[in-house]
Amino acid sequence: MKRFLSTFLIALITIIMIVGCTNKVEDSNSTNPSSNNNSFDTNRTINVITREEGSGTRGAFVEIVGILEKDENGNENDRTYSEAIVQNSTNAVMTTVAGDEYSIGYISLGSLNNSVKAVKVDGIEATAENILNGSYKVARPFNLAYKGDLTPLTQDFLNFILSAEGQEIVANEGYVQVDTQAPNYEANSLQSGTIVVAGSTSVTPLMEKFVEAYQKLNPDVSIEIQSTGSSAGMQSAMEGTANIGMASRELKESELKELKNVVVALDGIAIIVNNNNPTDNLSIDQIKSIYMGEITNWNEIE
Amino acid sequence: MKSKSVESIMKGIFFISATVSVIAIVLISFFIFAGGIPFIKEYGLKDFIFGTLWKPNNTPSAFGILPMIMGSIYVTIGAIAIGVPIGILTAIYLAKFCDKKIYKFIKPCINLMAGIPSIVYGFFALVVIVPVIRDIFGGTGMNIITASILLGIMILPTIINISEAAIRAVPQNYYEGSIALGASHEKSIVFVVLPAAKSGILSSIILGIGRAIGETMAVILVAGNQARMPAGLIKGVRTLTTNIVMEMAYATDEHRQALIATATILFLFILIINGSFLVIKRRANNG
Amino acid sequence: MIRSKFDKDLDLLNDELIEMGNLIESAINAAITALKEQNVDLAKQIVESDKEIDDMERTIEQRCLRLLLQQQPVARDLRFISSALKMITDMERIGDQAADISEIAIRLADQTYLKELVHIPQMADVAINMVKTSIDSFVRRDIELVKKVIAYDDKVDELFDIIKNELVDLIRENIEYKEQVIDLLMIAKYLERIGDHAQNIVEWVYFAIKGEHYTW
Amino acid sequence: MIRSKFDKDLDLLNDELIEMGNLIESAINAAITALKEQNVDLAKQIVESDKEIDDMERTIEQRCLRLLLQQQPVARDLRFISSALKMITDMERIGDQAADISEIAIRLADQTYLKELVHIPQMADVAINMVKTSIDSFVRRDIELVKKVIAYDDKVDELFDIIKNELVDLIRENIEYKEQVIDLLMIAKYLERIGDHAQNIVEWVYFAIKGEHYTW
Amino acid sequence: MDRVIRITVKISAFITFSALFFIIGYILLKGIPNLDISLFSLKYTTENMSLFPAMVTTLMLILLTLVIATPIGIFTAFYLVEYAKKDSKIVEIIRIATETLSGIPSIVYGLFGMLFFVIRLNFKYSLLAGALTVGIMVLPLIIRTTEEALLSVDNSLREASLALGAGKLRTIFKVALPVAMPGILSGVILSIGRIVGETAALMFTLGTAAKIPEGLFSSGRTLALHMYVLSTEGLHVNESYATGIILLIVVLIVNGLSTLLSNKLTKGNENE
Amino acid sequence: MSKFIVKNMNLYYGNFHALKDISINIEKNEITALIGPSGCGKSTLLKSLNRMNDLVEGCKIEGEILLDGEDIYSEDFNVNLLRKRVGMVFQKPNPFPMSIYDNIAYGPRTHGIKNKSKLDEIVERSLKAAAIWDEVKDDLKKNALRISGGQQQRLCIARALAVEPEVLLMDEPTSALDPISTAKIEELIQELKKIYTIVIVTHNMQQATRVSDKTAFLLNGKLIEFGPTVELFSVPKNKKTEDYITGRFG
Amino acid sequence: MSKFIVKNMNLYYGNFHALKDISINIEKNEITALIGPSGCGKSTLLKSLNRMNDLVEGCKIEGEILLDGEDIYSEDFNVNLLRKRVGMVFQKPNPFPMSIYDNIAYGPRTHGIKNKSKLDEIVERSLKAAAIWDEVKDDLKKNALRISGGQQQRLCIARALAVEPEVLLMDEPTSALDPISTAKIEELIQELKKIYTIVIVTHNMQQATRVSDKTAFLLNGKLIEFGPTVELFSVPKNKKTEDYITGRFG
Ligand SMILES: Nc1ncnc2c1ncn2[C@@H]1O[C@H](COP(=O)(O)OP(=O)(O)OP(=O)(O)O)[C@@H](O)[C@H]1O
Ligand SMILES: Nc1ncnc2c1ncn2[C@@H]1O[C@H](COP(=O)(O)OP(=O)(O)OP(=O)(O)O)[C@@H](O)[C@H]1O
Ligand SMILES: [Mg+2]
Ligand SMILES: [Mg+2]
Ligand SMILES: O=P([O-])([O-])[O-]
Repeated sequence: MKRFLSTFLIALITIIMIVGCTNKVEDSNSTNPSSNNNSFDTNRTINVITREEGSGTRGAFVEIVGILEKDENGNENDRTYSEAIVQNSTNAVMTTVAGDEYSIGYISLGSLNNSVKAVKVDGIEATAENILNGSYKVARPFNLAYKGDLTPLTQDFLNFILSAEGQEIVANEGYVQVDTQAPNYEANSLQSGTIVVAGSTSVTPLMEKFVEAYQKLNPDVSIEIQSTGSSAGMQSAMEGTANIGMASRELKESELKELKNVVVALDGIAIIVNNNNPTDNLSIDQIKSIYMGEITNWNEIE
Repeated sequence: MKSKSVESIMKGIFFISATVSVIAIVLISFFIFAGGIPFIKEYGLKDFIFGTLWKPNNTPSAFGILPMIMGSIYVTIGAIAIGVPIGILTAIYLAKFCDKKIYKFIKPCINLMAGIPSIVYGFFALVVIVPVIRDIFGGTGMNIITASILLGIMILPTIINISEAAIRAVPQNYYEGSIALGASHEKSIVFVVLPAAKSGILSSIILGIGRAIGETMAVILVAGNQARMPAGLIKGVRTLTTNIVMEMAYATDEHRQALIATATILFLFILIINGSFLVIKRRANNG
Repeated sequence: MIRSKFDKDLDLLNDELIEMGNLIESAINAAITALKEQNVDLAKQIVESDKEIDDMERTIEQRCLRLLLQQQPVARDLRFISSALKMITDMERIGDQAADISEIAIRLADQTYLKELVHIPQMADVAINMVKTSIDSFVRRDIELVKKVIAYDDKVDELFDIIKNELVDLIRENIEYKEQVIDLLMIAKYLERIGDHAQNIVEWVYFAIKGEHYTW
Repeated sequence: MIRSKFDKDLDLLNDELIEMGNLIESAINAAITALKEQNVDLAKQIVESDKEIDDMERTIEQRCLRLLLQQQPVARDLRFISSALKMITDMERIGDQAADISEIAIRLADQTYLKELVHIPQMADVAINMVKTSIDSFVRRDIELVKKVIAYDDKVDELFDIIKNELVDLIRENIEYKEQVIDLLMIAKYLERIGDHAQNIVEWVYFAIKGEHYTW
Repeated sequence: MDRVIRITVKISAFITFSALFFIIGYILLKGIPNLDISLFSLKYTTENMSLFPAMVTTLMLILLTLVIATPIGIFTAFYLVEYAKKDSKIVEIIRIATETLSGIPSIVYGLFGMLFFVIRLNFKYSLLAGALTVGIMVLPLIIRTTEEALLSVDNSLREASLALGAGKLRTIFKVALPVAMPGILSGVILSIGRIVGETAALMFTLGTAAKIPEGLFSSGRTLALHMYVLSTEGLHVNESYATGIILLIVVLIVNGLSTLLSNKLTKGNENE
Repeated sequence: MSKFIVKNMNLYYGNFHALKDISINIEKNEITALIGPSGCGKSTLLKSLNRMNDLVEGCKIEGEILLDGEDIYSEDFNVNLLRKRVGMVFQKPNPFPMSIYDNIAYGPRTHGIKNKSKLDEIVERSLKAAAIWDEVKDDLKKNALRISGGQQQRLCIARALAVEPEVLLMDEPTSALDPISTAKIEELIQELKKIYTIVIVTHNMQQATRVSDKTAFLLNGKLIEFGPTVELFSVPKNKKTEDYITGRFG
Repeated sequence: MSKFIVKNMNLYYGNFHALKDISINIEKNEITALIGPSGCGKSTLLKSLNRMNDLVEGCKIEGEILLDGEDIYSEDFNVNLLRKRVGMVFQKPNPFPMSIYDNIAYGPRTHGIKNKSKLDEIVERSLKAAAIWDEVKDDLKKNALRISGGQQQRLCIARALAVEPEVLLMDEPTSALDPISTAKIEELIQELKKIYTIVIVTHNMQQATRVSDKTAFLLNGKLIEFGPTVELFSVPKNKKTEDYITGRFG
């Protein structure tokens, strides 16, 4: 039994060491992306990673890249490669791409970090400026939606978001302003009360910043953020469980019937590959072919 | 007779408490069915269950959940195939082979294992298991096998804890009786103790299956989640529960109803599985 | 099937008691014959065989004690065993009596009887009959026979008085035979005792059967 | 504390046996006195009180059987109880003997003894002593006393022979006293039997103590 | 044969424990470097990403859920074991209900909780909605374990109490319940584990507000939800792993406390 | 004086006729033993005396059982009070898993005695009456499960005595004990007889002979013979009784 | 001929000296009874004969135990084989929760007998030897837990016999049974003696006197007296033995 225990402990230590080491390797990769390029085998298939049906990110992506096929009858067909891995969060996509040299995915630009590499699209880098100036096409709106007439407090909050102060936050957080010339926020009077904001997990981090800044100005206001997903947010707004719904996509017709919306920011969508992947640039067509399963091998890309 | 009335009042309270779970089931059934049945009616039960295409955002959209049903079945079987033998054998180890000191250390760990939230399992699997599977089998590394392994691990604490308790509950005298006949420790356990614990082990399996079917948060991360008919063990797969959890956040209108209808079907499956196990168990107990 | 060992033991005990009964019965029978026929050899044989009866008593006693030890007998079993334990004292004493008679018989073998033995054999018959019947009553667990034996006892006592008086009368006439007379008197006394013992035996038989002592 | 009920019962049994011993001891003592002093009243009293001894026997016997029934005695307890069960037969018989002697005493009360009673009281002394000692040996669980009683028995047998011869001689000279002589002879016989019984008693005492029968 | 059995058993155990230690090791490795005192600030801000409110919410939710579910569960078990006729229809129905409840996936609970508590009863995203939902979810666990525990209470103890002239109620509370306590407690432990680890059912009922709920009808987020929310956008993965460690510690403490408690209770009960 | 009078009692478990036309008088301050082969209905008869059979589903009773002349099965007879008056001791010692003190105090507390010094006194008195005071008096806080089996059984007797019953029912109270503990309990039972009326079920015939005044022999739910113990065991009147007690049954 | 020779055996449970310098010879085809107060070490001694004590943690044995002259505690003695040769029957009947047939066949199967007809034969022979064949022969598929306690115990004996042991160890085999079943088992034990050497632990002194040839009396782990049963129970040599068997111990 003692022997068993000791083998066991040794095994445990080894495991921890291995995990620890791989971790370090990852870290060194990220600081020095090109050094390991030689290990990349271009003959491998492309592991395509997409988001789930209905996701705002996916919706924007398939539309802009042209994977969504529309015919004259108004029929739409999302022709995403059926073997594409579906992940339902930005982080899952990122982690997957970070862990798989041969994979490709797309994420919210605001979430991009150096564990993965964003490729240029048609030679244009994914940055806020490029989106703002229209050269980088792949982006989606961050919508806020509400039902009926706004309470003065909510209206004030929205005003803040759309003000220069609010839009500055947008820019600071790596998202794209909707209005670079927005007026300054004018505090009518000190606001107080409660607002419930619910919806998109993508919008949430930005919303948290809005809220913090706003609360600094109006300490008596309490704002609750429910990060439950775009549709759940719209649902909440429609049902009245939330004052404001957040969506990281365009609103659906059924939603628009009941809700009014404002776009408060744009979020670029970055096409990401593993840090070891030598690919730096992809054309929209290449991306489209990859995501429709027409290009399945890295060596087909040039 | 004051005490008598207290007795009957309390009895009433106990009874009411006992009905809570029935009420809960009724309510759940009601809401889940009410949410799902209109859609199923409109879309057609046959198309819904046997449709192989899941394209909610197409116009016209397609809501066939056969791929997910199959996926659930595959993954659950896989999880059972991995988790049940390992779990039961580990339970045997804990109950009959492990010495006290190791046990004292390991038992809380197993309990801890039960308390770890599923997303942690998920990320663990994504970071640790997926690459290994990818290296071994090629492809994306996100497939039925990975999902099965992950679920297999996740149902371990359930199976281990309940099976261990069942094994420990077997009277020592069965074991002694076998030993005294000259059977070895190992044979005694496998041929006498285990069969005597079978009812408890069976319920551990049932609960394990329940957990395997119901588990989503972890599976989402490693299953690949392709909404098409399962194409092999090393191809990705989507289960009923992942389907719901995954798209619920963005689903609207019909899509949302379709997801609730998926829950309805899932619920029906659970009822059927529970029912058949109830029958099996009763048979086992009577036999 | 149950308690078959116990039952077997009880059967054995029963058999042994019967055997012992037969032994003492034939012992007194033989003693009286030896006396009548003045058969020294027979008489000696009886004296010898008294040892056998004594042994038998020990054996039975042992068995009874062992049964008491092992079987926790109750009810009829306890009564049977304890009766046996008591009975054998009397049976053994009857054996002794037979031996005593035989010893006298040896002494008298070379004398001619001063009078033909009439009442003594008669008394002996009754006594033997009592012993026989007592054994029978035991064998058959027969209350009627018990009563018969008890009734006999009066006869024996009566005969003893007759013999005593007769002998007392004889002494006067045959003073030279006084020792013989005394011996014969002793024999009569022995026979009377045998009767008493037989009566004791049946009383125990009665107890074994009925669970209470015989009352008259 | 344990088995105190049983121990109490055993103590009771013990006491009763001692009491019965005392009863028979004083019975023969009194019988001999009555005989010597030709005291009819005393003699009658003894005959009467024999019933008491008989009752005592029954009581003790009941107790023994009850103890056997209830207590599953083993070892010394079983030996003690079974010895008691056996012993009381002899004790009761001693009582009978005393009564028999008393009856003869009554008969002889109006006669003058044809000779001063010498050997009979002497024999009675020995017999009484034997009974006394046997009771003592039981009370004290004393093996030495047992041996003493057994040694006494030869003395009694010896005395009986002496008395018998003496009486036989007496008959010839006093033929008219023949009945008295016979009666005295019977008394001697009774005394001899008492000796035998005393010996039986100590043999049981010996068994109770040692767990085996006395062997010589 | 014996060797084969022995080796298989040991290998299985080894696999289990490797998996276990891999996972724990993984969490520790990822989490420990990111543990920071600022994570324990009283208020959550985007600067500190404090997990403190989530910790408090978790404890509140556990408490509230147990307050709701434990009595109902225990009372149900009382009814089933002590009152209902064996094999009666009611028992049958309740048993089927509990078995079914225990088989329902947590996402279905989440959907139901949202449809019923949050929307229909208009509890909004709130502590109460969350507690009620997971309360129903853990109910079968508590019922089951309590039932087992009560069944294992020697009937002779009940008889002894009744034979002393005690009523049924007193017998149950004074005799059966204390003896069954360790068993009930193990059910409670399992329930706590379930509550702590739950995300799917809570997301749509408790909500995900990063604050300490101010009342029954106020939202909050548990540690598991906190982890989930922090990680989904990939913006705060490090804090998420740090939260994982805290979550493990909470689970460990709760388990430890319960074992301690149950040992204390069993000490009174154990034979010999 | 008869404490219990059972008159033409029939008891059914569902359709099973467990006791058939039982009539028996249980005398005050006597020990009555119930003997008979397994399943003959001894425990059933015993339990019908304090209505512990009420707990059994489908148990039906006909006939009368009078305790001091009152029908215990009548509507307005308080069952809890009955059980207080008619205490019970079981086959397996079953102390509650609490302290010795609390075990004894359980009954009195149930019946409303809260006063600490009163309870102290009851505890001491009961433990003394059950001849276990000396063994436990220094350790009343000790868990009752930590004393030996024999002591546990005496504790259970003390517990039963603490509510000051009039009758004590004992169902094979020594069958789980070793001979020494058994002897102690038997002694105790005979002590208790002075104050209580006792009915004892036993499989041990010698025990019945040792401790009881009267014995009832049951067979297949029928009362075959009932009488003074020594008589029944010496000279049973019924052949079946004799066969059973001499071990020749079945 | 001695089947077992125990020489100066000392046994410790951790620091507790449970058996002290025991020397005893167990003769072939005899029944040896072990008696003594609770906790004196009877079961321990019994279990040391087939090394069931090996299962107890911290149990240490000194001295020798020879089975047919071979030291059963020597390194190269096969324990499983020992237990096949020295069968054991326990206090509480413990049939496995399977059919009667499988219960009996379990041992033989364990020891490698697979042949169906051979097994059938063994089952029949064993059940007959244990005097239970007639009662169960029509129902060999029945679950063994569904027969009565007495039958279960005989089944356990049959199960032990099925592996053809040389010695049978029985630890209070009738203490959980009613008198009638007990009588049946006692009969059976005496039958079995013809073929097997039997060692039986019993609390029932009468049982020891009834069934055994020799009796050993243990007290506080010491062998106080050992000799022919009737002698030991009639004229024990040691005062302690006498005190114990006459119930005056403690
Ligand atoms: N709850 C019950 N339901 C149905 N039948 C029962 C119940 N309790 C007892 N019986 C039956 O009633 C009969 C008498 O049972 P009881 O327990 O009184 O027997 P007993 O004489 O005490 O036997 P034992 O000596 O085994 O304790 C038995 O045949 C038994 O099977
Ligand atoms: N596994 C063990 N660990 C420690 N001590 C033990 C163990 N088993 C028994 N003992 C102790 O050894 C002594 C002898 O125990 P054993 O079981 O042999 O007694 P026994 O004579 O069979 O008693 P009983 O009649 O109660 O069965 C006891 O004092 C007991 O407490
Ligand atoms: Mg009973
Ligand atoms: Mg033992
Ligand atoms: O993907 P989201 O809708 O949560 O932003």
